[in-house]
Amino acid sequence: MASTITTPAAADDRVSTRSVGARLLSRPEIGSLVGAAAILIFFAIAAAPFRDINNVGTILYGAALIGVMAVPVSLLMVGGEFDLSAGVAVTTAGLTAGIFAYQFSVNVWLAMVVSLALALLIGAFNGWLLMKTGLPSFLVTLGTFFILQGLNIAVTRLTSGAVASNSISDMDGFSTGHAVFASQFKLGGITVKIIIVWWIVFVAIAAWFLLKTKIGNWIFAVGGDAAAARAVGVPVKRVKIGLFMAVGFFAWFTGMHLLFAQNGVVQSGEGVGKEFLYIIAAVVGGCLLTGGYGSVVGGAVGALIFGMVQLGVVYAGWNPDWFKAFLGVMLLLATIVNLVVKKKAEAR
Amino acid sequence: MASTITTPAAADDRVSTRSVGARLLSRPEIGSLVGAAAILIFFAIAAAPFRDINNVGTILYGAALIGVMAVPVSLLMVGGEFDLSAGVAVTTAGLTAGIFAYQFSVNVWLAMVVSLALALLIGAFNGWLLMKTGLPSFLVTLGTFFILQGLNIAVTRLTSGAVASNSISDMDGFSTGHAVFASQFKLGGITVKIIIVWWIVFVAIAAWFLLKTKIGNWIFAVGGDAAAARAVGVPVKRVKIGLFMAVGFFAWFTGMHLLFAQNGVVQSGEGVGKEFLYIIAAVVGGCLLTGGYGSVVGGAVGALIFGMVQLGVVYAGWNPDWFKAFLGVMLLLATIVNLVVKKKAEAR
Amino acid sequence: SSGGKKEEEKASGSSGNVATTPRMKVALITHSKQGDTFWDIVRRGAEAAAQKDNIELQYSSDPDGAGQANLVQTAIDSKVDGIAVTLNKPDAVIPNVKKAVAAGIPVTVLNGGLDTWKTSGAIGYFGQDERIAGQATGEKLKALGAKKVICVIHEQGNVSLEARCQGIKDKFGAVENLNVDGADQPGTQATITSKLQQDKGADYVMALNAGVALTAVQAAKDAGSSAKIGSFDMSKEMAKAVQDGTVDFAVDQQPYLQGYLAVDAIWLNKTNGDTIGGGEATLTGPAFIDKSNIEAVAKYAAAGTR
Amino acid sequence: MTTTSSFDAEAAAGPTTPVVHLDQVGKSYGNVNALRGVSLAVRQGEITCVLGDNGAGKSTLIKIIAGLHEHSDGTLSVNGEERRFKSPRESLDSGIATVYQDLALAPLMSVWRNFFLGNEITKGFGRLDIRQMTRIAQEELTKMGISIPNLDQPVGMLSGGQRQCIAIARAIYFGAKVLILDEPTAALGVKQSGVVLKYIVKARDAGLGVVFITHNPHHAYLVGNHFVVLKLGRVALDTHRADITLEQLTNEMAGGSELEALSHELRDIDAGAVARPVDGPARIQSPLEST
Amino acid sequence: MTTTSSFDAEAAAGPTTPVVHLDQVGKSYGNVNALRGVSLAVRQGEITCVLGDNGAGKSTLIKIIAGLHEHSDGTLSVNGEERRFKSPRESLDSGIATVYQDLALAPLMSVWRNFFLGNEITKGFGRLDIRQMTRIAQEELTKMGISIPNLDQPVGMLSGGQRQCIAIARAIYFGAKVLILDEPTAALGVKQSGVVLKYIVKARDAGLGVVFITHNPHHAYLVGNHFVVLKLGRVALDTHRADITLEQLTNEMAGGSELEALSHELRDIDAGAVARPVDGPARIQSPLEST
Ligand SMILES: Nc1ncnc2c1ncn2[C@@H]1O[C@H](COP(=O)(O)OP(=O)(O)OP(=O)(O)O)[C@@H](O)[C@H]1O
Ligand SMILES: Nc1ncnc2c1ncn2[C@@H]1O[C@H](COP(=O)(O)OP(=O)(O)OP(=O)(O)O)[C@@H](O)[C@H]1O
Ligand SMILES: [Mg+2]
Ligand SMILES: [Mg+2]
Repeated sequence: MASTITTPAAADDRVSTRSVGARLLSRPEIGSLVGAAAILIFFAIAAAPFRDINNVGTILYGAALIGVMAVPVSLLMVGGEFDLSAGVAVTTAGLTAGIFAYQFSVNVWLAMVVSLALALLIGAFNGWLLMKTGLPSFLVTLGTFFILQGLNIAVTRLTSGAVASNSISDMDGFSTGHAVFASQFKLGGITVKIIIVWWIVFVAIAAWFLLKTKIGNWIFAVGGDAAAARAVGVPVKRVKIGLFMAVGFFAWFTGMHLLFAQNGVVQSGEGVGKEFLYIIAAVVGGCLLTGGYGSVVGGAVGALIFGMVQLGVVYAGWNPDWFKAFLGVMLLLATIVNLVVKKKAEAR
Repeated sequence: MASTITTPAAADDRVSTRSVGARLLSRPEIGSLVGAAAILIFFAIAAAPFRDINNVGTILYGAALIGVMAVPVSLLMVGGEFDLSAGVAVTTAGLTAGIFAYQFSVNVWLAMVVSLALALLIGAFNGWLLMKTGLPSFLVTLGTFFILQGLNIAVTRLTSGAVASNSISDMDGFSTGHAVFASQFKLGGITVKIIIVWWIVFVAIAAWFLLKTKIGNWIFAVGGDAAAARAVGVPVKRVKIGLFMAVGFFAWFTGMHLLFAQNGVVQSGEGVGKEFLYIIAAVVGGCLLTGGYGSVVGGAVGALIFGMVQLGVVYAGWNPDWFKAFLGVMLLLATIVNLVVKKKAEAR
Repeated sequence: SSGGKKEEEKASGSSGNVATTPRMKVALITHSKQGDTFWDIVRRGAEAAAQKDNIELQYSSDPDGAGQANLVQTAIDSKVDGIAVTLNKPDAVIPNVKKAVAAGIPVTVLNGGLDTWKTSGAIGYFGQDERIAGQATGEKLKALGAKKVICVIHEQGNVSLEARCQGIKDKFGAVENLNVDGADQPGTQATITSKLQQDKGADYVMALNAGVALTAVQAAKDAGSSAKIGSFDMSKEMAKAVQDGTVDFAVDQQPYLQGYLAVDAIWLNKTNGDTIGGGEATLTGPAFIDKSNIEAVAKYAAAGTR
Repeated sequence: MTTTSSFDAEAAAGPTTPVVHLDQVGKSYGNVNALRGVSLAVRQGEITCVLGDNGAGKSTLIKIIAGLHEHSDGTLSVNGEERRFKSPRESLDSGIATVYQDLALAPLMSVWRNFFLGNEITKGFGRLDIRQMTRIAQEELTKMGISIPNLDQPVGMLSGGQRQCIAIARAIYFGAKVLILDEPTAALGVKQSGVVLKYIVKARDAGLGVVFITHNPHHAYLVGNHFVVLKLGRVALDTHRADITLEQLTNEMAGGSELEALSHELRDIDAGAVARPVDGPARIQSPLEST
Repeated sequence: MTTTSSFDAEAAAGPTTPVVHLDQVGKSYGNVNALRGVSLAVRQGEITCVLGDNGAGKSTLIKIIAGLHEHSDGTLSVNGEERRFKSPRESLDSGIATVYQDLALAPLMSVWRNFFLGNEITKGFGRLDIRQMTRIAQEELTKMGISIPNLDQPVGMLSGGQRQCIAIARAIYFGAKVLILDEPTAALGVKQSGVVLKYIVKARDAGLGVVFITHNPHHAYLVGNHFVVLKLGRVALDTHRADITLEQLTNEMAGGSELEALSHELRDIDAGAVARPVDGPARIQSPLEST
């Protein structure tokens, strides 16, 4: 019987080089970017006002309202956790500032600091309880969700006697707060709300933070395999608590926008259900629900897709009864485009 | 240097025997059972009407409205997936039967069969799309959720001209349908709605099915590690599609209950948000969100906890402003009790 | 610091006499979501009546039909002396209302259920006919010279809201509905803005509650549209907006009255055998409030009772 | 490369016919070509050892036979019939049982449930015969010489070797015509390894075709009839036991002369001596660096 | 058992002092007592081999030293000071680096991110020095003799041996005073195993204390100074290299006479012969059954 011995090449020649394009395509957010482009083109054809450059401001505003919170929610999801209380925490932050300023007749900025402290505390509590009990974050934050939702209404009614906080629009510090959180300016023909600028800044910082810093590396690790991360010395608890506090910070920021954009009044029942929009943005943008994979830019693109679809249906003037059905089909299409792109990228 | 060689016992003497109690305690649903007992005792003390045996029927009915759907949702969660469209699918099923019977003036039972076919089809579609695209079930069923929500309203308005379906209470087959899905009877002093009986039957069958049959074994496997399950020859796709179809079946059943309990009329906007109650019931009952672990009985107990808290607060006559806050605290307490019990059980 | 609570405390309320009839328990069960201003005013009216009549009021709500029905059952279980209930989802709730009536509990209906309350065996109805209110609004819009109206529905699938828009359409014609999420003000704002950008011909936005109306004002500004805003329902901020002229008019159905009468009717029935309305519906609206008559209403709105 | 032609000739003249036959099979993961032009024959009553460096493509090769991945090029035939497995089920149904390197166990499921996963014993209506399954699993594991206190324990709590044993016992119990083992002895103790090797020989004697992947040339040489060495995704050696010695085989596996130097060096080190500890941590040089 | 007393005497007289010292340590998982009364000393400049059957408790033992689990009984001291590690960070900060049997890699993260996880190189403000980390990871892996085409690849896509090498290279690179390796050579090829063994010796020569867990008595005897055999959670043997031969050690590991019989049997089997294939699948008997 014959035996054949061949000497193989010493170097590993199995890897064909990948084009720059192919490498770009394998980034988590690229799929959703292509999905966003598809939606953009679709509505640009289907809806005339969508093409009007002056309306870009409206669309971006719709996206930014979800997008700002999608930033920490994406980070949190990469870190392997959920926060169901994120939506009502926004309202809690807004109410706290409004009620505190009104009840104690203090400068609005002081009330904002108090509100920030509370928002961070809520985040820290979520994170601490999660790590302490080892319960899934779904349950822990569900508890906080209900508690905050209840407190929002109960405390507002106790203090203002109604279900909305009293207006603080005539109080000291309101106008400066308004300038920072809810002003707008003209750029060419476009009216740009300042929250859009903030959103872009936040996305840039958070994306850099996730990919290029040590703690960003830890976030990937605690989401991908918390046991492994712990074994190599990553402070899993502190990272997770920090992530929840980041959600708290952004909830505060969004809450301040609401407070100042709505003339100093916050409705206590708002925010319920918003948490899912944030999660949807993150998932559409390519974050894995199970953690360890995703990107901040993806979350932003997810918010953009959601915002475009939501307003695009209105711009197209379609029968509003079908609105949700359109929304569903569009979302499915966007994510399927996302998927196709990813598969293509992997095959190269 | 001395070396010591000892001959160890040949048999493995490291395992101390566990008492029957300890072994019982390690079942996934026991923790939630203890939580449920704690809530029961709490409200029995705090709310007088809660103690009245005659009111058991009301509480169980509140639980059954969530509990019936919690059965397949628990199974699905053990199988590693979510279904966000489960809530609106119930409405879709009810509407389909109502609209079909009315529009074509056919026997209600025929319309029910059509509705069942549609409900199963929706489940199959969810499962098929999931397996085909490899997208997370969160996204796929989110798409279906929006689509169904839109269709419910749009089609109802197209056919009935209003946002509720036309009543079919005077049509052939309504009374027998009512007897099967929405009748009630007296048992001692308690008025028992028949859906409670169905619920118990479903829980028993599904629990047996999950623990004692081949397919039940496969459900655990596809949820625990789909890749491993596939490697040993489990038909992962068929199991998952089957699970989504089970959700479809129970959505149909719940939809029929609503149809017959509400005098043959279904509101097209209902059902939104219910999907989370089902998921909450399953998670409170000890199912792992990540799949592979959980029980049907646990899901039922989760629904019971939720139902008890919801009505207990009303029976106690507490200020409804605080309702959600109570609910949150109760849920957290129930799950923490659950956890403590589990830890105790493991330490024995 | 200016404004704030100190400013408000300069004006304060008063309290009236309390009835000496035996203590009663009455349940008010609505289909409202939590944190809604309209329902807050309803509840306030009911509480005022309860206080006056020495009644313990138990308020509960569930937007889900089957859930609301079960709340009626819990009220029966709790052996209340009367039930005030909304019948916006009549087919779901009426069976249990009938049970309550059969158990000898007087029931009043408020806000929704104009067509069905009699079949339920209730002793009275307090609310407006939404379709008629819509039609009246349609007439008013015609009189104001509107050309194209956007009717903003803040809860898709809600019967009353749909009826209002339908009523406007009956009398006015050029009406387009727009769905928004009432629990999301900024999102609502963006959606209305985009609608106004899309439909340049729209010159009136009809909001169906006060919060949406105020948001629509901002949205029209954002869209650079000259569309005017009309609204249903009152609130403190709404009164101010009508005064300022940013909102053209509001259709008031007097929710305070609905809550008040629904509870008071039970008390009168229990203590004196009365039935308000004499077996017919008692309409609490519509009343149009605009610049001409706002002064009379504004101070009550500020107190949260209008 | 002359592998294929010699291979065909061998197949024609050989004492047994190949149950599984791979011809010029290739497999790429995206831009990594993990296998290229690999031919292999698995015969009944023969043990085929697949050897090779880390990352050479051994696991990829057996995953193709097991139906876990589809091959990109070439053909795979079972019993002379060309096949393209869409799922492991099809491979299993052709009588091929596999022990995967990553074991394919569901960590949260109990030992007996894992053992019978996909091959449950039922008593009609799909009802599980739990008593019997527990008994068999216990027996089979005892035969392998490991003791697992409680078969209801989730597999995730077991030690690495215990898990390995479950995967092997399962494949052996259900193996019908072909048994594939991917580094089965890697995590095993001396005794358990011995048992597994004996099992492999017994399986061969019972007429099964066996594919045995290992990094241990001693193990391979002890039981193998036929050796295939993979290097960077290609077949570098394909020979019968009669034509090679243990030393040659080891050489082939480890890349020849390099290893020689290494093992000499290792032998030079006096392991008995205890070095003077230096103060604080010191940088460790690579053994491959010039020392 | 006289282990402890002899041990204390030894510690007093020994040439080096123990860096890590376990005294009568026990650990139970629920109702499983995985370790009972285990004493062990890890000295600088010495290689301590921990041997034993599957499930004997080796991994449990090192997890205690690594800070992954807390012990239930007994004491653990590092540099003479009693410690109770609450987290692996504390153990790492005491200069103890560990290669876990399950590797502790995040599958979705790239190779270089895993390599430096928890020990990232930064250039101020927590900014990662990606270029340098990629370079070092590449160098260290090349030194181990494995080639990974693309360091940006997620670890989950690598072969078993490639993953093992990353875990080892990382521990060696960051190891300061004590290096613990749990079956590091299990998934490795001959060449890579040789490299790892040499690394272990080099680490010892650099003054580190090494704990080496393996199932391969040849590997153990080649490099070990000190052997501890665990059986069912207890220390069954604790001896110095000078006092034991390879045969004795193998005997101790495998449970004595049993193995003898086994290896004889195996040698009796003529692996070269090809058996007549029987028709259809046949039941395979356990090698432990009477044949
Ligand atoms: N988390 C856990 N929960 C319960 N039991 C456990 C757990 N981890 C390990 N065990 C049990 O403890 C015993 C010792 O396990 P350990 O992993 O230490 O063995 P080992 O000596 O490393 O074995 P191997 O050589 O197979 O890796 C085993 O019986 C195992 O089943
Ligand atoms: N899913 C995958 N995606 C991309 N590359 C992969 C994938 N699986 C394996 N590879 C690559 O293919 C090559 C061969 O891997 P394989 O697992 O077959 O090696 P192996 O010979 O089994 O190695 P070991 O002895 O270490 O187990 C490796 O370079 C590996 O990185
Ligand atoms: Mg391999
Ligand atoms: Mg181990």
